[in-house]
Amino acid sequence: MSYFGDIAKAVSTISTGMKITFAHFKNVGKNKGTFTTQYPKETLTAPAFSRQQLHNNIDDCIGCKKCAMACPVDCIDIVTVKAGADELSDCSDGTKRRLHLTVYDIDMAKCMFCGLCTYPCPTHCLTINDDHNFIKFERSELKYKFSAYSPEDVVRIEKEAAEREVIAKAEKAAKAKAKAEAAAKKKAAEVAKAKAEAEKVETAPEPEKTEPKAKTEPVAKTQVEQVVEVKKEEVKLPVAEAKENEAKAEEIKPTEDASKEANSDNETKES
Amino acid sequence: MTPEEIFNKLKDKFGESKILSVHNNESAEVDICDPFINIEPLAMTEVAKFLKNDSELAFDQCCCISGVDLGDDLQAVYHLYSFNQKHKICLKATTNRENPAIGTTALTWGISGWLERETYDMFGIIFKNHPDHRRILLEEDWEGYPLRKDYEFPRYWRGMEVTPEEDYGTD
Amino acid sequence: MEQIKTDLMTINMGPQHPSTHGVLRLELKTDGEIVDSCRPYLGYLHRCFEKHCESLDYLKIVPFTDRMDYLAAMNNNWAFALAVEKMMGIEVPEKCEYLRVIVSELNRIASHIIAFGTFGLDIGAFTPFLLAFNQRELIFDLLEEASGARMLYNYIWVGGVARDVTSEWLKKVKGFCESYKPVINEIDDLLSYNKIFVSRAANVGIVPKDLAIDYGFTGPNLRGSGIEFDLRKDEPYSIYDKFDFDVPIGSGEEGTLGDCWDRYMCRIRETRESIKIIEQALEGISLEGDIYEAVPKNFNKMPKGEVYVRSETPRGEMGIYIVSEGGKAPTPYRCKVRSPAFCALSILEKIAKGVMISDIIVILGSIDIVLGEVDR
Amino acid sequence: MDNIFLWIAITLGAMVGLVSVVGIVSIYLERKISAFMQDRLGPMEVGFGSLVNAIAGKEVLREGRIGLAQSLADGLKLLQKEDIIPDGADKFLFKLAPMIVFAGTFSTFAALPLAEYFIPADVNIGLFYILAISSFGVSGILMAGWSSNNKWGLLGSLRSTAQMVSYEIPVGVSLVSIVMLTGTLSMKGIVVAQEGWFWNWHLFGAVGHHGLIGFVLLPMMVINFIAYFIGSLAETNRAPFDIPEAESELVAGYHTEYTGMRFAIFFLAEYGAIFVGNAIAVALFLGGWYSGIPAIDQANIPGIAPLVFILKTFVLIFVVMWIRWTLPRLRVDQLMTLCWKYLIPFTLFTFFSVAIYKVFIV
Repeated sequence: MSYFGDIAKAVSTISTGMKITFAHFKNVGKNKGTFTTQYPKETLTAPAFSRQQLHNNIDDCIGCKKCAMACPVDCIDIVTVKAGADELSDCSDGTKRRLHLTVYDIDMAKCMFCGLCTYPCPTHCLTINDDHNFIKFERSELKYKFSAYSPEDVVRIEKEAAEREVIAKAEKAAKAKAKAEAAAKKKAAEVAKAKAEAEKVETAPEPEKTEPKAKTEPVAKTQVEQVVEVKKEEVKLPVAEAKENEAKAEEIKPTEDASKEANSDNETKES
Repeated sequence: MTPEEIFNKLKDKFGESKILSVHNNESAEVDICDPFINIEPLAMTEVAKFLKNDSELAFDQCCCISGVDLGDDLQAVYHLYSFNQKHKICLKATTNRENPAIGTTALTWGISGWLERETYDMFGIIFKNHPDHRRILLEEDWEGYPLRKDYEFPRYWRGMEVTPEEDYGTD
Repeated sequence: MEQIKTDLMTINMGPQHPSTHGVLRLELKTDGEIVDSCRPYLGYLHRCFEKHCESLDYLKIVPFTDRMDYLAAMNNNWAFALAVEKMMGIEVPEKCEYLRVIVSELNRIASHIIAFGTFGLDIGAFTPFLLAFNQRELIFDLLEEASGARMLYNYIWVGGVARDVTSEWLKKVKGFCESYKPVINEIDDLLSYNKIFVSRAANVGIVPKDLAIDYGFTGPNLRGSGIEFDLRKDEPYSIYDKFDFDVPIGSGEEGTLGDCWDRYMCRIRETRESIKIIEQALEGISLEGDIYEAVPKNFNKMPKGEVYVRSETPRGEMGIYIVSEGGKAPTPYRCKVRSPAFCALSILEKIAKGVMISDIIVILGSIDIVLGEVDR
Repeated sequence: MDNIFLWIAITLGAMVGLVSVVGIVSIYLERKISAFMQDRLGPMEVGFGSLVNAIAGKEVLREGRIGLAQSLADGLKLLQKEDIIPDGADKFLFKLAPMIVFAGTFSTFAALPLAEYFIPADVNIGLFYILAISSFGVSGILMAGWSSNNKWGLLGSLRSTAQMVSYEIPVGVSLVSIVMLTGTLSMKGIVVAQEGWFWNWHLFGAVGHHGLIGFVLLPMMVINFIAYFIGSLAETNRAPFDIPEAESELVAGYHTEYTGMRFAIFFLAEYGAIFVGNAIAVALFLGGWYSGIPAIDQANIPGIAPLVFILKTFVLIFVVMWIRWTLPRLRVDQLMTLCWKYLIPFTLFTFFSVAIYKVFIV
């Protein structure tokens, strides 16, 4: 009869269940009796590679920005400035460092702890470690700044870099000028030859000549832009602008000459 | 059944105006592709009914309906599976962007109701004769269809800032 | 006698309700305790996964797939990796395949533990839930040791896995398999066959075979309705064809075929099968070889085309539909996820008519939804 | 006159103390027992020393505590919490409800026979009084659910009402058997009838009344006891009959909207009711304050009688908690099925058996 059968079944299944809970009740305190970890007294040990917090060993970082590119949520912010020769020591694995890291910020508030940034790191300086105690009261405090430089250092480094840049540009420009002049002379000779033969030359010589201009100018600009963006300090700006003007002034001269010559070439061609 | 057989069967039943073409792996313009059949969008309802009820085809489950924004057109991609015959097929219905309309399959497969609602929600494809044609994931008064390629994220919604100022207009 | 006018009461269940398994809102119209209609409202956890995908490259999408079904992140990773691998024609090293099987089956157990644990909790049995959770904790310890994270692993990459494991880890997995078996028997005794539990779960929320297929049931839900269909068996991907395991199906032994108890029991039995698979995989695996061998350096060689790949996650068939524009764009043009919980939830409207409020909770618990995956 | 007021004051004070102590101890036990059954440790941080230190602003030591003061600390915490009254609530009833529920429990303590010399009010209809007053609390629950203007609350209170009204019947009928045997409604009288060895307890039949032939009633009394125990579980809304506050269905049932001290009062009343329910079982079936061994009872050790009584009650309370942390919850209709189709027929059967025994056998 299902009526009494139901009762029997209920009694038996319920008593089975109660036996099990009582067994657990008895086992408390015995080995493996409880799963509780009493947190402040005992702590669990996470594996060493547990993904909790990003850490960058800034002395080994070469500023390649591979980590920033690998990050799905763009939480790594890197600004680099070119360093002079032998200004920086090598990494611990012997890789040459050529860039000053003026900004290396990781916003842990944005971080999704995927660890993807640590894999492409060529010097293994960016690691994700098991340090999980980084509770903060403000979201802004979760922005970890790894750069080893103080703001003053950054100003100095940028200034030096800009100076070097100017020198390098000047050298480059001089080289380019020399090259351009040589080429122009050659071309002029050729043109003269061609004129003499009274034929129009199809290939225009401009690309070769304007190449140095196209290359140098954007670099200089972006450098200045970065300075303006990153620093946003009123004091810094005039210096940078002055540098920019200087750079331009020096730069314009040779290119003007070159373009003049090119123009004259064109004119001559057209005429 | 192979996609060709299904295609031929459908073409015999509905004619060329409704069953447009069949594509296979050998298709030239793509490297990898599951075979699929192009269907005239408004014929979807009857084609679906036939696909389910025909004993040889017996596509009893609609696995997935995905919308795709093709630029000029909007497309709904149906992946069907038959537990009975253990075969599957992919259908595509392409409709124009200005007035997107596809015949519903919600009356044929129960699950289509929600999948089509999701497609409507994200792409704005109208499914004709859908019994419960509402948005599903977004709020009912949300403007625009987010998965369209030309969707612009709103700055505010109901007075709440939904896109931070620095991100607005950049994406 | 004057006619007494009665009206239906509208109750808002959720989004903050203990038993909606996340932020799901159900609008119930009830006549006392009897539910007249139930209308789910979704989207409270919508995080634009599909839109994100369109601007992320394939490797970066993997951590986002973790966040869809956060209870079975490994299986999600794998589903996505399978789709991209199929597109790029990547052959995954055998060692990686074994590792993937082990970690995703472990995660399947963890996910089923939540499923049947919270199902018991919904019915009011607190203890089995916590006893099961202890095992989940052990699984998480193992997975943390393998991947470095406890829930959102980002472990199964396209073409390989993220970290290598040691032979000690394999031993620990073996130990876990041993310790898990008595626990599941204990839960069977404590909960599964308990008279009260059976009377609550059996004959409730019956989904017959045809309705289950029609409403897109997959995975344990579908098998609970008595259909023997498992993608691991019927469309074996990866190396699942190497393993010997059963596909448990519902039989209606305590009530009607396809009721909540059958779906629950399917999950319990499936964990046993997962243990079997893990044990076989532990025997088959060899730790030689490079795991990064097949991981693509970049996705510039992504072919143009589209692919729909389905794989068996704990909640059922997860389909990934990827449309790629080809070489120059290393991001998917369109990435759609067919989420099993979303499809399974759609049946609620249909079967919630005429049941009691308590049964709504039971039905919801038995189809095992994860709102992170429903809304994506 | 002075004496009477003093007596009333002492009695009330003792009762308030008893209710609070019982509540606090039961809550602590509940936490520990549930934790141990689930392989946890339960409260481990708050001890009495640390509570005192924390209040005095001294350093709080962490060693050697097992959380003894946890319920006290929780009570202090609840006292400080904001008292929220929902906008649409019926404020008067909302405030009144917890008091009525508490009063319903509190008043029943008056007739509890803790010892022969310690019954606050030994009325000759003691049992009747307890049953009547303890069901008085249901009106408070109904008030709480209705006045908080919350549909979950309303559903919870309606469930609770239906449940309590139904379960009054098996509880009442099962107790009537005892009353028939002893011929008195006085709690003291019923307990005194079970004096002597433990087989004189009503659980084992009517040996105390009629000698060996009383063993005939053993199965009847066991059924009565179980029926009463199940009924009292349901009356106090305990699992597996906690459907009025089923947290997974109704959020928290009738006290969904209650916060702070009002919630604490509900909580305390619930545990008080559990104590009373089990105390009745002890008094009627398990020999009350008698330890079951005459030598101990006759030794006249001061305080042994109430101790025995409370100890027995807490053993039953342990079983209540044990059941709670093992079993799932019933559904509303199943709860009614259990009452009307199982408990009531069984208790009626025992009722008639005892009546037949009383009329024809003895």
